[in-house]
Amino acid sequence: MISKPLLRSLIIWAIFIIGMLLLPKIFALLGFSKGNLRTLIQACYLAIFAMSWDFISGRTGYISFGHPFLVGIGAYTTAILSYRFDVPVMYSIPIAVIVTMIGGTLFFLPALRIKGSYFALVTLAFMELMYQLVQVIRPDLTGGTRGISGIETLTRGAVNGYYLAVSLMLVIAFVLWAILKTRIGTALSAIAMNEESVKGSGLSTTKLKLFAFMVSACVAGIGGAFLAHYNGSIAPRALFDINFLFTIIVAALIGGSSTIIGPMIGAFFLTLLLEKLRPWLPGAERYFVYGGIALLLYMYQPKGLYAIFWQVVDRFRTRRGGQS
Amino acid sequence: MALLEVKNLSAFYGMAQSLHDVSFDVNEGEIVGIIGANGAGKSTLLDSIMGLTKTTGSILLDNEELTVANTAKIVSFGVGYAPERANLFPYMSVEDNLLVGAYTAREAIEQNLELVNTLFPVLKERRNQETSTQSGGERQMVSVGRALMTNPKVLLIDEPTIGLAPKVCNDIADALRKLNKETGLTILITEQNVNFALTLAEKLHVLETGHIRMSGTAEALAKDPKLNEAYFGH
Amino acid sequence: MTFRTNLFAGAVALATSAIMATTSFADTVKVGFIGSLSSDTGLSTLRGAEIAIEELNAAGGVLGGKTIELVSADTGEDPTEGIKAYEYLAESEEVDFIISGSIDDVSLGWLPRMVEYQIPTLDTWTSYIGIIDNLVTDYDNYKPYFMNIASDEALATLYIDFGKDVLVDQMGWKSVVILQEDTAFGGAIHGLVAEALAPVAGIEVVDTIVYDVATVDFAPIFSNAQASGADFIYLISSVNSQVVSSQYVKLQVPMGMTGVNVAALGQEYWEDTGGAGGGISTLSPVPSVGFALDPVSQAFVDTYQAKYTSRPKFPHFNGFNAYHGLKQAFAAAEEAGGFNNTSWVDAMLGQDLVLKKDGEMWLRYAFWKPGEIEERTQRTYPHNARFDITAPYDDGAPSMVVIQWNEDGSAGVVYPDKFKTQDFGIPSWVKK
Amino acid sequence: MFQILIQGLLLSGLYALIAVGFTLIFSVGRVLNLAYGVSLMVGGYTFFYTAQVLEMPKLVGVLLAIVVGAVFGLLKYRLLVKPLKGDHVAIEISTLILAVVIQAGIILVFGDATKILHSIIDGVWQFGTVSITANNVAAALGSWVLILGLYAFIKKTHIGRAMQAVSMDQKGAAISGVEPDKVNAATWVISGALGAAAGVFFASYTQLSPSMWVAPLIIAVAIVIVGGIGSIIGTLIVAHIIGFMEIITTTLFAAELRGVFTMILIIAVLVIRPRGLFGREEL
Repeated sequence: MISKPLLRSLIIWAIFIIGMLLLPKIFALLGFSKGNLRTLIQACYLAIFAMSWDFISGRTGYISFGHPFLVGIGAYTTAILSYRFDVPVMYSIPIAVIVTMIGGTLFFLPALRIKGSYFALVTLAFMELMYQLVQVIRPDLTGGTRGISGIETLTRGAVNGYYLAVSLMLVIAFVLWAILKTRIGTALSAIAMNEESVKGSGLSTTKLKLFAFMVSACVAGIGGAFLAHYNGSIAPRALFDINFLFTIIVAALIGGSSTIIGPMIGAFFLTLLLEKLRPWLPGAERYFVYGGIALLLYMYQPKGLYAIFWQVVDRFRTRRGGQS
Repeated sequence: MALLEVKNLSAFYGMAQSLHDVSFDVNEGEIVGIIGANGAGKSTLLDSIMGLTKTTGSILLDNEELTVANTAKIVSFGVGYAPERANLFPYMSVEDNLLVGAYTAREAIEQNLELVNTLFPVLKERRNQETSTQSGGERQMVSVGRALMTNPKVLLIDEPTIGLAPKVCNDIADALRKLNKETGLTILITEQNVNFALTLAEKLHVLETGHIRMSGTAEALAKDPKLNEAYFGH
Repeated sequence: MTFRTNLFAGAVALATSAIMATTSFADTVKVGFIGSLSSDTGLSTLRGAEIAIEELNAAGGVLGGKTIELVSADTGEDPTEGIKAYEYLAESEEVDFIISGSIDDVSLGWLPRMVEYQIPTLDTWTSYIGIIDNLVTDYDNYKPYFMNIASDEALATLYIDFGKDVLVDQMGWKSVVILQEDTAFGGAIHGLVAEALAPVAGIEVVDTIVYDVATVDFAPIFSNAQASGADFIYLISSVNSQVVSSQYVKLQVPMGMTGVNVAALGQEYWEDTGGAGGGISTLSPVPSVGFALDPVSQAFVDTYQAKYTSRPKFPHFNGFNAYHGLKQAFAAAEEAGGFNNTSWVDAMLGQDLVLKKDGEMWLRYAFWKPGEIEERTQRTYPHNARFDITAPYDDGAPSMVVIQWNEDGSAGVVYPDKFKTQDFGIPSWVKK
Repeated sequence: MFQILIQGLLLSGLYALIAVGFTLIFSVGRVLNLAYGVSLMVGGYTFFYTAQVLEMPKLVGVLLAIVVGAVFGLLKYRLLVKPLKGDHVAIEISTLILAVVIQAGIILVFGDATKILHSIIDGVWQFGTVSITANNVAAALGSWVLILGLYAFIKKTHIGRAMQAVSMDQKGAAISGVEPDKVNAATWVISGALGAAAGVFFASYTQLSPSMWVAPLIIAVAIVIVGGIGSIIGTLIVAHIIGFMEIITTTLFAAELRGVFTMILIIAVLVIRPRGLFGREEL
């Protein structure tokens, strides 16, 4: 028997999924150009990374400043395998995801002992290390500073690319949501609140954290690998970069951390904001305004757009309630 | 004349109320004791006077309202505080700990330092030692000393004897008595150790789950059967 | 309340703009610019294109009276932003032709998009041979791509000659220590120098020091270079080149130094280094700093300087490439009847702009055809700028020239002889 | 050997100065100021603008840079840190966003071209294969003076002791009459000023560019992680460990591995001894 709130969630999910899948049709009806879909594709990938980040940092409170490290491992592994060694994509992507999960375990080791700001710093060090190593070690494989271009693409055209990206995003979102509906989800949130109390309740926090890191790494790896095959090119500056890190974290936070929908809202908001500023502010002003808006929004409401949305809804509801 | 007046004080931690309409006065030159069991609200009461909790009601020092000021201001008005856990600065020397206490009373440093050194001669010997390496009794002395360095009109001391050997307790009691007698400093002290409180304080208030249940002079309360029942009976 | 109102207004504005963006007018031709809108190199390309477009429009338009409209998309020199910028130009703006002032990894980032959209694209800045290699291996997919600057490979050949004629014969230098940045560019140039310059010119490579591009302090590196006992330093630097060159000057390293130094390519180099850049010499694409100009290019510079007062006050080489290249692209379009067919590629390959100075051939803008083998390097350079490196430089422009900054802030061409305005020298603090 | 010694000392002095302002905030306020690198950038660009564009005396440039750095520190505290009320994660994230915003702002104002600063002090000496510039000697000496000055300030003044007090026990500080808010503000001001001074020196070593905030932030992070929170002396020692490690790697092994060792050191220290080599959590 499905409980009532669960049923309601499922219905919202269904509407959301159908809406996202119909978007190209709606765009076509409204006469929007395909360029808008391209923007949405980038937003979908960003949403995947933001969800991955949020699964560690938003849930367990272990702030990761090295997420590009995980995304980069996924992207580089599949790119090197398919471009340099002609491994078919159907093998190279799963291998990339597994390698990323191994990378996630590496990430996990310091988390056994350190917390808070220290953890954030060590993950930042991981990213920096990777940035330097990729350029130095075996540039014949990684392409050095220039990266690799001409990676096999999975789809052609904006519409196909959109369906692939949005399906990927929705499946990941749904799976993460389902995981969090179980007992594990509750325990994960408890880690963020008070790790000691979770220990006291007899659950293994080490196992729980490892699980969260593996899931997060898996999602980052999937996103990174598919993005490499969508963009067709990778470069260290595009992946192991503090600006990329900034975008991922801000997407999750601006949307609404420790929710599933929040990182998606944030990713779409940020990507569309940056892209729609282009015609008016073509140059560096764009990043200035974009960053400024992100900062103000975050200062104004650290819980994100999702919380603002509910505030507005609640205000509307109470006002209506008051009148009737 | 009342130096410190607490009127209808209630304190809150989040949603929970931990003090209920507490009122009492402390006159100039008196030692007043607050006794109560663990969790009765003694520390909360002193924290509240220092502006460290959310409160309603009124606290007057020399007719100056304290509840509108922040902790640092309250200190500069003349309330010195030696909290239960001492809250010392563990990696600073004894002397530096004392000097931090003089942050708002820089003009009186030498005189107050002299006072602390005569009250607790051991601190003078150990002035370069980090407090993290000191014994509990010495830490308690540094805590009281630091409060004295703020040049207080009234000194609040929270359970100075907790976890200390009887000999050290006596030393501290002697020092406080001497302090009160020689400088006329007003002291408000909380205690779980009723005997200790009875030997030190002139007036006592009994705190139970955030309410004042009994008040009176030490002599009167020492004879009170209810107090005897609560603290000495079984 | 106001917050929501603003949000709504914003949404309306966005929607309107999205609809507007799709409405293009039939009597215009759209040119897209992709590159950094805040770097000197990016702006050089953009402004070169702007001037060419103004001139074409003023002369009555193109393709039967259509006006050219320029749309620009900033990459911020970020590869991911470059991909988005290319998508924006291709799908939101639906441009007919793209001119690029991108750096290597940004161009490599959007190249798969060019392959997908097949929009004729002209690169004016990146000189990465790996991009030309794409045309060699996958011509059909990459053929809308042109690069009108000689690629890395070409510069080595010029450098071998420079080494023989100047470094060995004139300066009497016999041994070199190579200072190479740890990048793909550094590695590639190092290979060329070690395998070509050294054996052909007879210079012994005593040591190679590879350094990390984020290096803060070059003192120990220069000490090692001095300790190697070599006659001079060969520097290969494309990232943060200002740092290594200014430290060479500030430390007054007592050895001659030449090489590839990307920072020293623009006129702003002197201002940006605050004068800490005298004595630095580098290979430069043409027209370089200190390069005497032919009348056509000079006219372009005059227009440029009348029109723009902000940085860069003098166009970088890629500004010239954009100006001449855009005109060639439209000439090809006139010939082919538009941009969107293979005949444009053929027509573009047929473009051959010869610029003369004092009756002599001075610069040449033309492209290598697929399959055409360059004699000296024995390889093909499809759609890459045609350069001439066979003596005595009489049927084309040089691939590059060598320039040197003097300690008084002036700069001149030191090699090859035909374009030379001054002699190669060593800084005053270096003992002969 | 002489070469390693002298070059190591010069570079380490600079690194120590870079790290010390960052340590200060981390120790007193317990937050990571990810916009710390921006303080250096702001200082560097202020010096560049006054000394090199307006051609005012260099000393004026240095002083103005320090003032602007201090004001920038105060603004960061009042506008970002204080409203976020000690939420560490929020402060870390918002300082990161701020850094990216200011990077864009610098590009807007100065363009993204790299700029080289004049030597603050001219002059160069040659000893065999070792060149030493007066500028770098001044930078190293300046670092020492500033660090020792800071050390004396923290140990010997009321406000300095109050900063230590806040870092060790907030409640203890408050009941001693110290207003943590004012002390925190002072810490941000001092950190901003130190950062700006370090920025002038750092930029005179290397370059000015809109992305220059990342490298010193990484250096500061490395030194603070390896050294551990709170110890100015520890910061000084680790700055020398990292500085000398870089010089030794560059001179004796392979120059391209310069940064790699530092990152490996960070990760190793954090995994083996999370408190850092000298850390005790307090200033």
